[in-house]
Amino acid sequence: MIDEELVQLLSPEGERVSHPQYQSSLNDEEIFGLYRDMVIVRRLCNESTSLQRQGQLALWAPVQGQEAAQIGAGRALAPMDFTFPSYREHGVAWCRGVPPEDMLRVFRAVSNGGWDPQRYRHALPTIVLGNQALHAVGYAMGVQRDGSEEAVMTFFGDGASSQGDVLESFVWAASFNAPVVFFCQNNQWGISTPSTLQSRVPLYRRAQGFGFPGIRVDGNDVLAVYEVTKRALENARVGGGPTLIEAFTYRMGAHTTSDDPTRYRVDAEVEVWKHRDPVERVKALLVRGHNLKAAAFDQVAAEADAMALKLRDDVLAMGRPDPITMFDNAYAGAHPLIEEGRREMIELGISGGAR
Amino acid sequence: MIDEELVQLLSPEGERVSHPQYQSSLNDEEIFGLYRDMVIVRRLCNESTSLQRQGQLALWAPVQGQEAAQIGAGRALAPMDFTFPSYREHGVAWCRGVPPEDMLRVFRAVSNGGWDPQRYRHALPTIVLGNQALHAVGYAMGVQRDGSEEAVMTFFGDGASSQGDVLESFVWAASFNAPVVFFCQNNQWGISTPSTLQSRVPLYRRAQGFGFPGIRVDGNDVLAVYEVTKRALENARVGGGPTLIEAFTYRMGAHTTSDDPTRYRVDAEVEVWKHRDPVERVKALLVRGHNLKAAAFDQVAAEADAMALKLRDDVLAMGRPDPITMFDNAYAGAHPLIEEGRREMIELGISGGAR
Amino acid sequence: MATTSMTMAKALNEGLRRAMEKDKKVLLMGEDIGKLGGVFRITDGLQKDFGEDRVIDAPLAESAIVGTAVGLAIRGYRTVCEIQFDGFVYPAFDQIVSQVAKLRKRSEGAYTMGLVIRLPFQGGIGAIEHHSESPEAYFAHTAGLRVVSCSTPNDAYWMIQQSIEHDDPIIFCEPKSRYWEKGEVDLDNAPHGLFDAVVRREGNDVTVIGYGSSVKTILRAAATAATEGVSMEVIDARSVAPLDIAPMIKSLEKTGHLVVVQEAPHTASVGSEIVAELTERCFYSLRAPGIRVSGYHVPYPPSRIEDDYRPSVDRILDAVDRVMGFES
Amino acid sequence: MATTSMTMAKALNEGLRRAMEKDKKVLLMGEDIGKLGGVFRITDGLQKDFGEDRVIDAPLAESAIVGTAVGLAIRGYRTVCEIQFDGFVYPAFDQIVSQVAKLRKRSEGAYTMGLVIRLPFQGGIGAIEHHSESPEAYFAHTAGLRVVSCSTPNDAYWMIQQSIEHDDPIIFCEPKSRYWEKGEVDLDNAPHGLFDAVVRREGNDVTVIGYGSSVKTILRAAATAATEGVSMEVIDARSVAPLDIAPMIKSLEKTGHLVVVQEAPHTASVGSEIVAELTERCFYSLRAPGIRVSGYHVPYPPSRIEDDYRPSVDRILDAVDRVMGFES
Ligand SMILES: Cc1ncc(C[n+]2csc(CCOP(=O)(O)OP(=O)(O)O)c2C)c(N)n1
Ligand SMILES: Cc1ncc(C[n+]2csc(CCOP(=O)(O)OP(=O)(O)O)c2C)c(N)n1
Ligand SMILES: [Mg+2]
Ligand SMILES: [Mg+2]
Repeated sequence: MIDEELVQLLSPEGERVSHPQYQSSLNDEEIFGLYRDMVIVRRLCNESTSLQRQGQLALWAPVQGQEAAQIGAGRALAPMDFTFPSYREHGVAWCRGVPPEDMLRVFRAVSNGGWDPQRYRHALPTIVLGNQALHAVGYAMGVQRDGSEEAVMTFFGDGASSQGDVLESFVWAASFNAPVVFFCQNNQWGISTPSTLQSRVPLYRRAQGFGFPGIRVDGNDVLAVYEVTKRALENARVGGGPTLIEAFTYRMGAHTTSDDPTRYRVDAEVEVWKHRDPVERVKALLVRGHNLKAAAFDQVAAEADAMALKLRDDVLAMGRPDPITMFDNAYAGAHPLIEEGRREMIELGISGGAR
Repeated sequence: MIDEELVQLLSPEGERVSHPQYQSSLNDEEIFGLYRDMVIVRRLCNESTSLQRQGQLALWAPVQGQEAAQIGAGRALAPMDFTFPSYREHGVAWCRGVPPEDMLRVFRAVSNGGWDPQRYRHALPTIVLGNQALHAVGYAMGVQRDGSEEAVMTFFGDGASSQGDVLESFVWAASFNAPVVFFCQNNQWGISTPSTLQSRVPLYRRAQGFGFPGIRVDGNDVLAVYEVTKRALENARVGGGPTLIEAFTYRMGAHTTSDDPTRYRVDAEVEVWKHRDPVERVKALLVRGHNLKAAAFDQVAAEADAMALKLRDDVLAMGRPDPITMFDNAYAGAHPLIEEGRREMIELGISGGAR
Repeated sequence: MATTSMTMAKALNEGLRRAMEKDKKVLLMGEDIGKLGGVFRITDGLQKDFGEDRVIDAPLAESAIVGTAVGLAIRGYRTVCEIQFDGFVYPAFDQIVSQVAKLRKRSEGAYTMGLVIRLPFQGGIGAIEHHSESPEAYFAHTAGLRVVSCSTPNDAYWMIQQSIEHDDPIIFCEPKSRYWEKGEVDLDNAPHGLFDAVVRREGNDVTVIGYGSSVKTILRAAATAATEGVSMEVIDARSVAPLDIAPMIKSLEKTGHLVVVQEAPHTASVGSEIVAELTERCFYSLRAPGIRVSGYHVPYPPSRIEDDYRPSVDRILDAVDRVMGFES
Repeated sequence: MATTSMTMAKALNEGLRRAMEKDKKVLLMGEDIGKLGGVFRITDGLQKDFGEDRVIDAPLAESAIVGTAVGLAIRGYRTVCEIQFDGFVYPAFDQIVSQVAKLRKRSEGAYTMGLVIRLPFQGGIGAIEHHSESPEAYFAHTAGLRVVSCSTPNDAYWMIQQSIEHDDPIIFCEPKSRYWEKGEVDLDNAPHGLFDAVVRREGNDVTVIGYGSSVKTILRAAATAATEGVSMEVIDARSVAPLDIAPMIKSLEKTGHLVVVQEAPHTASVGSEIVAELTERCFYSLRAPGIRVSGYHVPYPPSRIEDDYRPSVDRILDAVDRVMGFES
């Protein structure tokens, strides 16, 4: 156990752990499903990292180490729920059905968004730390006004927890008892900044001072994350108000492919966390506890490979957008400067004017 | 007792109340001194309100009802401490030695400041809610770097407690263990907004979630406010870090002279709080407990009257500033647009160019 | 055309009421806008009639007011945010610039950022600091936003409704010093499109352009100028961004002289934009350079001397003289 | 004059180091500026040498970075705040506009707001959204602030030191796309005053003004133009606000033609200001209206197409052609 306050249902060795308030509700098939998601997302991440190294992406924000947090949270959602991610929630996006290639449009620098957020009920990546937390609360206020039993979940990191927007969103969520779940992935680092600089007490406790519950879950334990999130979402849907979940996890890789973590953290720390790997943990459970055969794992690996192959093809096929598309959708209504810009671009021969 | 969590040393009836952690350290003379301060500040406030009614001030923000909170806090300060007020801390300004007429310059609309903040170690009024809390933390970080045993105190209201800047200042104060005391006067209202909209749990509890202590004190009990503040300041000076003090009090008057509280609150509430009047409470103690004679009270009243008379004279003597002074101190260095503005004003005959 | 006389404050109140009646998705949100009706009473009575769910008293945090309005927009609501005073919009600046302005583009049209940010702006009410600012240039500069300003009760009544109906986010600047002045309001027909500039007074010698509270000041200057034989054409820009440039060009082609009036300081301002743009488009019509009459480049002064900071009739007339006398 | 070749990033690093050596009251504060040395390594090694008390790794909150720097200024410190990227300055906008810009005036000089806000700005590095913005107009418009930008390593080295020494708050805009380009740095003598505009290339036909990363682009355009027989005079504004207008006037009196280049969108921009101001001051010297070459009025596009958003050599040459051909 990392911490006494931590909800954990599966030990790093893949053994079930009992907890007074939570127990896993998932059957073998469902657990295998979570494993499959995690393997695919890890593969997606690795493929993206190599695409970046090969110059095919401008940047990549790896999710490795955080698969359990994201898949546990993502799979706890109901279809009608709505999610507001930051920029690293590829696992959540996967659960929401966002096609992998769409997740990479931002990183290939061909789009500032990448998918239709209304279709997947998954908002676009938010890069400005914390902005999305207020959007989630506002959306949740809309849900309340519609009298609908939906929950809203927003994701942010330990670093973003220091931003005024996140803190104001706590005030508002409490005041309006909004059906929102704040999912903070404490991956121990905000680029080079240790999470202890953002808070000298466990982050989940911050919620209580705002008048709603906070809970810390082992973010590398997909079973625990799933149950904790599911209960918080259900509670939100029936008028129980907000919850802050702190998923205690670790960013195994660099902050992004532009980052060099050797400058600020020691290998020993990474080694410790390797032993808590979220994917290996479920695999151990499935092997030992559920007697799952190697073939099943091979099949998932094959599926992940196929996804990666397709992803690579899709990304390579993403060409440079026609520059004139920068004018599309900047405004809903007619705008003289948009017209002027389009005209200039055509006159300069930068674009043929296709839209 | 208003609340079990409240530190109180003096009942609304002026009787001493015992408390497990706090007891009054003040002798009779000192208590009488606090009484005197409160009477003078109340008089200052009333005189300002009538000056405003008579068209001599553009606006006034009454402090009535909050005298104990402000005098208790103000007198707990050591001379070398530094304070960062919002716009209603006339009582604190009084304790810091700011001349009453200087407090009124802003309200007579002849200045945006009014006094030399470095001289009185009392910053200028901050109107943008919450901005000052960060200044206080920054200043406190400076104190740390100077290796000095000084404390910094900042004042804000229940309303301002929802602003990102105040909340970020909590994060920072905790991270740097800054020698700062956050003094929140919860006067139950932020203009028309009840404090319950800002927090559904007692405000002082917010601190704990950020990793430092919060405490609620009866803000109408000057003895309790004094002791609680004094201890927090001492703690800060010796490296004990920040404290949030919530002074539970009441804004007896309007938000400002522009406000009409009859639109949003009932008389009955005001009546309840009249019985908790901070000035009457100490007077009762002094009369009953300390056998103070009428003459002593009369002398304070006379002193207050004299202050008010002088204040009135001083305010009436404050003429319209020469418009060209708007260019003074806008920049430290030479600036072409400042020169140009001065020149234009002289050419237009708006100013003779005196500075 | 049946018209009714009312103040701009009342016209805004009626406009908001009508918008809320027409569309259930319209919400109001801001500080003290419920029981108090806002510090200027613009939302007076609306919470009583539409309920607390549609007229939302906000905790005191502007970034949250705008940030939650963004979330509500994603959910399909149209929120009119009231910022209590111009000087308190800055805590929301990040949400406005990074999200409100950019989300439609980022989502390639999937999100409609149909929200209005009401900003009582400009000075002239004898207030203390931060209550008299003119921040319109910040928003005009920001791609993705539109900025409009009303100068009459009739415009106020119609423009607020048009803004709420419009699918782009709009910074709605209300000249607070004119809230209590009365004017005729036509309850049946909108006088102009939301983004139209309007000639408020025809003239031949010099074109003077302004918006918000400046319009009336310019008209007073025009009356005085007329007695001195100078014929001022007065244009109310109304749409601060984008500018409705055509009527301005037309006017300049006639007068050849340009003065722009604004309360904001002149550096990188809307006034700079009008001068630069019209110079580019009417270079050969201009008989003198366009001149800006602006607030000075200092923090807004204590209000006892604000009338010497804000463009006055005298300063406008002086600028008109300068621009007219330029050739000589 | 002993000079050393170094990149702009290194020059800034050395400039900061020298300022910290000279004055113990100089602090650095920002996100990831300690062990990491900042995402651009501008503060590389400084925490190691000056300690954690002087090179402060900040929790992730920009309003707090600037707000605490204000408190430190009141205490007598001079803090250089690093904002990680341009697009992340907006959470601090309120503190900058309401406090940093106004506190000296409010205190009538009792407070010295000697702080520098370093802003890696402009695009051209293939980044994702919010990492390529040009927010200088917001600050130029704000009375109480000064805005400067360096375009060479030598300027970077000196201007950062001059900014730290200066008693007014300064927004220090660093063209991040030029961080890794080398140039000669004179370690002994400052080449210019902090607020001086500088002629980077002399010419007779057209004056082209820019700042930051645009300067090099303009110089490239000038080289091309020269081969086509057009002689461009290139001015690096350096001080974005206030503008050093005298050398610009002098140049225009010679050339009669004006082009201004900036990456920000043109509405109410620094470019608008330069055009408006120079038109007013050089009306009879101008043979054509001044033209702005700017970013388009859209949110900064995905970086695969940013080179068609940012003013390119081609667009600058096109503008030069237009302005030169205006008379005909
Ligand atoms: C307002 C703002 N400031 C700075 C940044 C630059 N930045 C991007 S990610 C990051 C660290 C965030 O850490 P955390 O919130 O823990 O999320 P993680 O990257 O660990 O998932 C920073 C400082 C930003 N995106 N937005
Ligand atoms: C950022 C900002 N938003 C709005 C206002 C307008 N305003 C002035 S005082 C006030 C209420 C503040 O309430 P509280 O913090 O409880 O202080 P109190 O007035 O009760 O002393 C409001 C909304 C402001 N000054 N600053
Ligand atoms: Mg993190
Ligand atoms: Mg209050």
